[in-house]
Amino acid sequence: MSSKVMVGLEIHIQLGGRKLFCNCKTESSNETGKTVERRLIATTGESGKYDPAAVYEKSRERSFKYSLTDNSCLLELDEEPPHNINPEALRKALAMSMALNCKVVDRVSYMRKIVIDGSNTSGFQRTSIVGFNGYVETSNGPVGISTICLEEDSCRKIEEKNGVVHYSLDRLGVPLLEIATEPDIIDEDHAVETAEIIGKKLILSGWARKAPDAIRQDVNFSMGFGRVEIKGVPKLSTIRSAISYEKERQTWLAELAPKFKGTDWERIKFQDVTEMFRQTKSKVIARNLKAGMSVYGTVLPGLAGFLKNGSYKMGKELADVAKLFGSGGIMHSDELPGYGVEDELPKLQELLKPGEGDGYTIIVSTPRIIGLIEDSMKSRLKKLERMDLPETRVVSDDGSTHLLRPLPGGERMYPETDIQSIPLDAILLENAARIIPKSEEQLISELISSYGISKQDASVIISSGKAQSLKEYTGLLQNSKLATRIILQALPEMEKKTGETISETELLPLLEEAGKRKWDRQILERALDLYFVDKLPLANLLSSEMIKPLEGDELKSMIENLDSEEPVDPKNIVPRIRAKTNRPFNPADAIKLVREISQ
Amino acid sequence: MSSKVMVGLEIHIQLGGRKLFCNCKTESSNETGKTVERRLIATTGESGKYDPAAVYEKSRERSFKYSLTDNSCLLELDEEPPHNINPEALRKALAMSMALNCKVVDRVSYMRKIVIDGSNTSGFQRTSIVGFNGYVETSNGPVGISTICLEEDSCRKIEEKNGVVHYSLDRLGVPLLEIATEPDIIDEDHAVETAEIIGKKLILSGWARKAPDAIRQDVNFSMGFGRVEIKGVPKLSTIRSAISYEKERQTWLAELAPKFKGTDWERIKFQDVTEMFRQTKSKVIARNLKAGMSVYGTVLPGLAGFLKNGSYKMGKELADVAKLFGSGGIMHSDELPGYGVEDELPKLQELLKPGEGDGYTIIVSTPRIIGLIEDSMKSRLKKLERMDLPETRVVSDDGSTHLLRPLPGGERMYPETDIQSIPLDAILLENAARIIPKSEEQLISELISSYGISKQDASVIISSGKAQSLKEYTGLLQNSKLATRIILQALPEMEKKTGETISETELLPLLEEAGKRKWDRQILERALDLYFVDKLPLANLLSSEMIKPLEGDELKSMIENLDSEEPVDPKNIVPRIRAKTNRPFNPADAIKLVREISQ
Amino acid sequence: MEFTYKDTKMKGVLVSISEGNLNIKLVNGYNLLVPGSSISDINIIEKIQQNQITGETSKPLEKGTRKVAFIGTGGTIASRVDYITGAVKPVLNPGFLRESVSNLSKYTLDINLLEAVLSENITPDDWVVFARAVKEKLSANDGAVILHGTDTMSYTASALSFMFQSLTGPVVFIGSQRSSDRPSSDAFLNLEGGLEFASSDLGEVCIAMHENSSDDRVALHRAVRSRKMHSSRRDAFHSMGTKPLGIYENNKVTISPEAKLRGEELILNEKLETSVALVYFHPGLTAEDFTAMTEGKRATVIMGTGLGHTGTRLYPVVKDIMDRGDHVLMTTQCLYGSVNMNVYSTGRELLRLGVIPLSNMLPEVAMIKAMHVLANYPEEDFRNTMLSNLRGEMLEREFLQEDY
Amino acid sequence: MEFTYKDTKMKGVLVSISEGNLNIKLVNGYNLLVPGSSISDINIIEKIQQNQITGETSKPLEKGTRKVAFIGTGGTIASRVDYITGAVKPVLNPGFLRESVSNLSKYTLDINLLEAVLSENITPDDWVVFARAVKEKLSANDGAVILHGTDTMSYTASALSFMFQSLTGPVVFIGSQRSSDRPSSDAFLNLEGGLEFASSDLGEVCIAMHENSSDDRVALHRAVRSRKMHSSRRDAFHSMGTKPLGIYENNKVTISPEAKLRGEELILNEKLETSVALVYFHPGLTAEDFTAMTEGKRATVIMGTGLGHTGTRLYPVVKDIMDRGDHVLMTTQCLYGSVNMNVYSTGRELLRLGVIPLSNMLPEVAMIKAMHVLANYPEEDFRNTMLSNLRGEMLEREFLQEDY
Repeated sequence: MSSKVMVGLEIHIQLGGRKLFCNCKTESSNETGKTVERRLIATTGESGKYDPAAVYEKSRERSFKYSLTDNSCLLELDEEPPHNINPEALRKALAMSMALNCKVVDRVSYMRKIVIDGSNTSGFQRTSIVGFNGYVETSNGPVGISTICLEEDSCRKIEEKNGVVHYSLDRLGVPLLEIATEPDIIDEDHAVETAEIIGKKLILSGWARKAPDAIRQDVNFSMGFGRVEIKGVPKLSTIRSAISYEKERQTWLAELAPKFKGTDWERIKFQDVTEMFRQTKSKVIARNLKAGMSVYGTVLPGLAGFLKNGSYKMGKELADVAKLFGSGGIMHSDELPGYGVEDELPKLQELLKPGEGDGYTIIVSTPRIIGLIEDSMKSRLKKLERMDLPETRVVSDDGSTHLLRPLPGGERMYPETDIQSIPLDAILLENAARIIPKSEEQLISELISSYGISKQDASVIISSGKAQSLKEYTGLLQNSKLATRIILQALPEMEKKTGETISETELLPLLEEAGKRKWDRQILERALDLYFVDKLPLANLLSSEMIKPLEGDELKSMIENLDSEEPVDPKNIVPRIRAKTNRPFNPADAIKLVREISQ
Repeated sequence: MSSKVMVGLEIHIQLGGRKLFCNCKTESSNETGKTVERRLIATTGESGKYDPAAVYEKSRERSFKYSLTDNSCLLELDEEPPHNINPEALRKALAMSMALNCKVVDRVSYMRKIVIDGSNTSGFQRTSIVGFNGYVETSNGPVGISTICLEEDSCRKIEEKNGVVHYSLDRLGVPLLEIATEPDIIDEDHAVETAEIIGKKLILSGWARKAPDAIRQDVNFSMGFGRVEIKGVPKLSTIRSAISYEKERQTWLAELAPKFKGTDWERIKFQDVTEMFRQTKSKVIARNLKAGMSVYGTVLPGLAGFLKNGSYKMGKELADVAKLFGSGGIMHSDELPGYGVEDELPKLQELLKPGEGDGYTIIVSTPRIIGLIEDSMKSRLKKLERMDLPETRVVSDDGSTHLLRPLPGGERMYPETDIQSIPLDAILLENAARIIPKSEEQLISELISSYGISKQDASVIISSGKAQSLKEYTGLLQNSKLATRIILQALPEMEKKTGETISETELLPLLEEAGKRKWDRQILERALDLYFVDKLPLANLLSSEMIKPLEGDELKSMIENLDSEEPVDPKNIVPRIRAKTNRPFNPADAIKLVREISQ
Repeated sequence: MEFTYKDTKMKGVLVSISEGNLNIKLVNGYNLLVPGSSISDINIIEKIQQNQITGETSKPLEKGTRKVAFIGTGGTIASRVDYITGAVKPVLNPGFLRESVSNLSKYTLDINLLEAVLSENITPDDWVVFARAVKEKLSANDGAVILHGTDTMSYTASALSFMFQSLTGPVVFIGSQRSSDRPSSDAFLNLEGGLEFASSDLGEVCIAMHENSSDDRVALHRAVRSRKMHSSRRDAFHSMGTKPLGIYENNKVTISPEAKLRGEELILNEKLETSVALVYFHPGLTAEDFTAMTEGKRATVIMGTGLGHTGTRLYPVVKDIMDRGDHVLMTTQCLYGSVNMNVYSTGRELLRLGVIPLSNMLPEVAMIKAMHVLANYPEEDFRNTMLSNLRGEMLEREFLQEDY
Repeated sequence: MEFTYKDTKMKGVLVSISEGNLNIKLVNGYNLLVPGSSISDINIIEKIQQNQITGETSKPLEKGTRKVAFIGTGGTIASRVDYITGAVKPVLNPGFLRESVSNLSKYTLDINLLEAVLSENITPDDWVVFARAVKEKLSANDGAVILHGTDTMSYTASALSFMFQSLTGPVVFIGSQRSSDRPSSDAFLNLEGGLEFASSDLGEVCIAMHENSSDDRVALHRAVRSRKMHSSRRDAFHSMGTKPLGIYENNKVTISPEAKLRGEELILNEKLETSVALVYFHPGLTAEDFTAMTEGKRATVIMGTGLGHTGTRLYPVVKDIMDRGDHVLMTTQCLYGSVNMNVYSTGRELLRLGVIPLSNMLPEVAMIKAMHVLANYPEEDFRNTMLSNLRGEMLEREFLQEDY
């Protein structure tokens, strides 16, 4: 029944500036210390039916805590209706649609996409199709762009503990461009190529937020058993491994499915076996028992040898279910004895009575949760038996994927009634057309001519998405060479030294001062070092001796002093001054002065 | 120049119920935890001049902290205008005026009496004359009642620290009846007699708050050197000693005054002598130096031998000034060496150079304060020199008096514009006349006839001001005998046991339950014990076994049990049951049952 | 249907047509708004019945031991998306309760869905309809909840508060600021708390709404002290100048000792004299404006400045109103705090003219009370009745609140 | 004088005679109010000159280095007891400052005491007078303080805010809730803070009043976001929906970065079109009432319910107003939060009729802005100008405040 692999991509790009429906900035995210706690209720969509993802989420009964930030307002708290749409974001979405050969809708009309995992305080994400039916050219022919949507980004998850998911409101409402391809992609390499081509367009635009997670990909995968959506693929390399992993997984599942036919999954029944584990040597179980949790065990009919054996990983499929309900995972018969569980096994087998071909498993959980896990495990096994694979999965760093939730249906969409549809008139479209991102070649030659930098530098700057930064830094420093050096050398060095990403919100004030004070390269680099590595506050930095250049009479008297100790010469003067002071100085000046003195 | 002693009394009685200008109760005073900090500014009165007491207070630059209580509202915070006057309080004030043979004004018109020691958040006390020109008969003939005023009580002071006076708002606004006599009182005994006569009237009325400080007296004293107002005399015995003390004080001051003539008080000049005391043996000075304070010294011209010598106590007069500015007091030459100050004296004398007849003093203070103290000391000595004695003094427990502040003048009064004057019409006066407090004889015979109690009991109840309580308790318990017993025996016993005053707010709910449940004396007394001594919460108490009477079959089987151990007889049965159980039982019942069993 | 739009073949369900635009729900869930002229090759595959789109499967509600009357009047709490205009319209359907209100199984709801009225369209006539519905249901139930739009909820609740001289159970108005078709709706918690309040010992008309922005506390406000103080926040309703009468939190209700408990008898005085003006005084208001606003009104409630003042330019008109036997009442536009017309000379002047100072009564409540008093009390008792604290509409004491 | 009252000989000063009662100040300081008929044996000893009773000794004010214009208009802050009626009347006398305002020595006050007007009697004509007084003084001083009654202070300050298109210094309104003849008056601290604000770098019209009930912080409110929210508390003024623009505490001023700084030029546009109505919508308001209130008005500001609604019964009148070329503007009577007329169908209907939705502009401010815009901008720019944020009258962002 397996058929050819079909892959589609959804590429999400955060746009910088202001948020989509309020006046908050997309950057900066100091928490205010206030939090709000909420619950969400699954409601029915336009067609009166509940969305499966929503129903599923509801069964998890979580509550949500939101940390307020200085870039969130009443809207992010779902305490006021959306303001007018951010015209800049809309303009960019239109321009990007045009750049990707899309048609553009006549009216932008916003939908509410129900998401009740708490990542949206409203319980829905506002989204609208802006463009559709475009394409990009690839080495394997055109890959269709089915839609380009302009949506609100969701909350940033901070942690999940005891049934409470803690989110920050900083990211909520950031304009998010969602570019979805048709499933025209044929394999891993083609997927990476397509992602690269689209990614380049975005980088060239310079509109993406300058943040590590500004671009995220989802992969839609199918090979005949339904669509699997793999969420949150951060890097291009992970696209490749996620597709490989999923292909492999569906292959062995297809192999097993016929063997499951007729298995009585209802035999799965968790029993409280806590007493057997009172003296356990398993540290993880002991710790959980101490925390008041219980151990449950059940037989796994017909699963012996499939749980973890060669390519078969049914144990992982079941562990995924348990993890969704806050459990750490499962321990099953294919890996026991292990984890310090051994002495208990005879008693456990006596109780569970696994028959021929049956496996069994234990799990640490609570009475309230275990019933939910049991139900979910059974229904998951029934789905796997009939190769009913569509679901939303999430990718790990190693490219393996895990169940996240059922695939949402169209049911989860209904109109956003608080926003009137926006007609896209000729003026709007013209304005958008004027900012369609240029091609790489165009941009490179622009940079060369505007900033007088080398083609090599221009190319690196563009492909690292720093063209906009170059413009800004040059504006502040009034020196394009210096700006280029900062981008290509100073900042990467700084990031290496600190192990942190340099944030522009911190950098720009420093560059502004540097421009005002007409610092040369040396002083600026010294200042960057003090600022980012030694974390000297800007005000202190500006009044510091360490960035005051040693020059003129001062430099001269320093050299004269050195000369009186031991005669100076142009070759050793620079290291000798460096040994005496931390202050920056121009080596050329020093050498020149030495020459004057020596005369 | 000394002339005959003239004494007048001002008797202040807090009326219970509601406050004078708002709906807050006079009782209960749980703090809410909130505080407000304020400053007060001396303002000019109606005649455009500053009041001396106000000017003086201003020079002290204190700020005020107020603790909010559950019996205070926006009015006490000076955050809203006064509500209508409490009609009950007005009625009682009128009735008391009538009882004391006063004329009654045609219109009650409120004044603001400026008080900027912070004891009133508004900076003034609302007060109005209700009655005037009355009298009481005494063994020395009639003593005139000059005025009866109905005023707001002031804040209760909690503490004073670092220039911040901390008050509670619980007492502010409680209706205060001020009964001022003419200076017709001739000596200590007469003062006590007069206070007793007026006090009795108040106690008989039953209107006073049932609180320890519900009645306070001020004594106005003069013997020809101006009026001295002695504030806050709590007990009758203190009236006596305060008058004696003041008489003595003015006598020796009069003796000294001529000797002071021509003294150059300007020689008093405090110098910082801290350095001399770095190694001091005086613990109190060392402690203060550690706290960052300084030591100052000055010569005291012509005061050697008068500072503390026999009846002369000029040192105390000067210490009073220092204390007002937060200093602990002074150490002067008549008592030095002493307090561990000895080694420093030679150096000190060398610096201060006291001449023949000059004393000197040291004081611990701060640079900011010492100037104020110096000015005040000089001006005080000038006043004493010319026997200009009028001032407000405060009494200590031992009857000695201390300077509090200058005597306020009429300047400190101006009309309370937020309250319209209240015409006293015929109906009001008639209503008041109906509640004029009865004479003791009338009351006693009323109690005897209403409650069937003995004349002895009635008399004690009345003179302890408990007539109103008898009425209330009888109402609740439906048993006047029991109520009498509670008042005369149970409660005094309880107070003795606990060392605390039993509050009616706590007592009444218990009596209400007792009445509902028809408890007999034994159960009630047991309950009182559990409630006040063992501090059992009421709800727990009501469900406790310990107050369930042992009776009927239960009592019988207890006796039978005892009988089976060792035969019972009517004489030993009561102690034997007591040894077995804590529960109350009726001894008569037990004896009766023993007789039945023995038959 | 299948169709072609901008050279693209699409498939979807036609939801509505409005102002020349087709609203088509595509298979991916998005709605597309397209001008009718811009699509072609339309191919209708299937007609979907209207009820298939908007219908909800209706299981009967469980029956619990507590009986509460459930009266619907409309409002956001019972509103759903109107797919025609795209806006939210009041459509009452208690079915949504089943899944979403956690304590519903404890209750048997005695449902009476009145014709839905938009809260802003409610008039005094509607108050009478609502009051009668409450009267009819209250005897057979522990209490009543009334679903109502938040815009005028305080007005309606205050009116019912005065109309019911005595109540045999709580009458709890419940609204929501987020419609119940949103997962984040405040309706569910408000209902949950409202039901608990409605089965308590109260004998007052109240409003139950979120106490703060979190989904953890429902506050119960005395109707005649309540006011909507924010256009969109969940905790828009405040107990003005005082604490809420009750709190629902962690499945538990706490009621203030100041609450009035249920009485023996239900007494409804449903008459209202609607000829009452509410005048917002401001510097631009002229004597002519004031005359136009008060003409023919039996009573005029002024929202004066500060402690209860108006410009002296209005005095002649005030005098005219008095002279013709009608009433002028004073409240403060500050909303918090009392009027006190003894403090300033102009206040005294107004008092002398006969203006009735209404202490800290809210202006809107004063207006409604005047409607009630004019219709149900003898004319000569008007002043005294207005000054009497009938339903807790005046605060006897006011405290230093931080969040006023 | 000496006299006999109820058989009692007394001595005192006759302060006044009013309504047949003599007001006599006795030697003990108490005032006695006695009917003229009830006293006898009057013996006048001395006549005390009026100025001896009410006069205050007048030392000249110190001269400090900071120059601030000091403009008096009346109000509690400058009011004293009126011994005739017994009430507080506005009498401006800056002499009381000397003793009581701790930072006064830093300032040279350029005093202009306008004729005192009771705050509630102020009309738009007075705004022009005040604005001219500010204009006259501001060039020679760092800033200006204006003493004003609190009742209508937000109105006047908002009006001046719009009238001054650009300011060369801060214009700080100062009021007090306790008159300055009381030791507890808030006037002193407000003046202290107000002077500091007036010598800052601001270029806005603001209000300086107590931030809380303690005497420790003065808040500076942007005029067009301020509102008197309590009739009597010291901290009656609020920055509605936002934080104060500045705080004075511990002798130090902190100004928000959002404040507008002083400009180069002083531009005063003093024209006002006063024909603007402010209508408080409520369930009892009929179409006829609405017609009477809006007749002849160039613009009508509605204080609608919730997100900006009125009953549909008013729509025909709204349409009439539009048809005759006048304007209808929408604000919310909730006072906090924005109008948003897209959410409900009735809101959309009003938008379609041409009603202008004024976001979170305060109703009173909207009215004043309309007066300003009608008189100073072309008719065709009215809508856009009303929707533009001229002086910070609209909040671009609203946060979760606890004390709203």
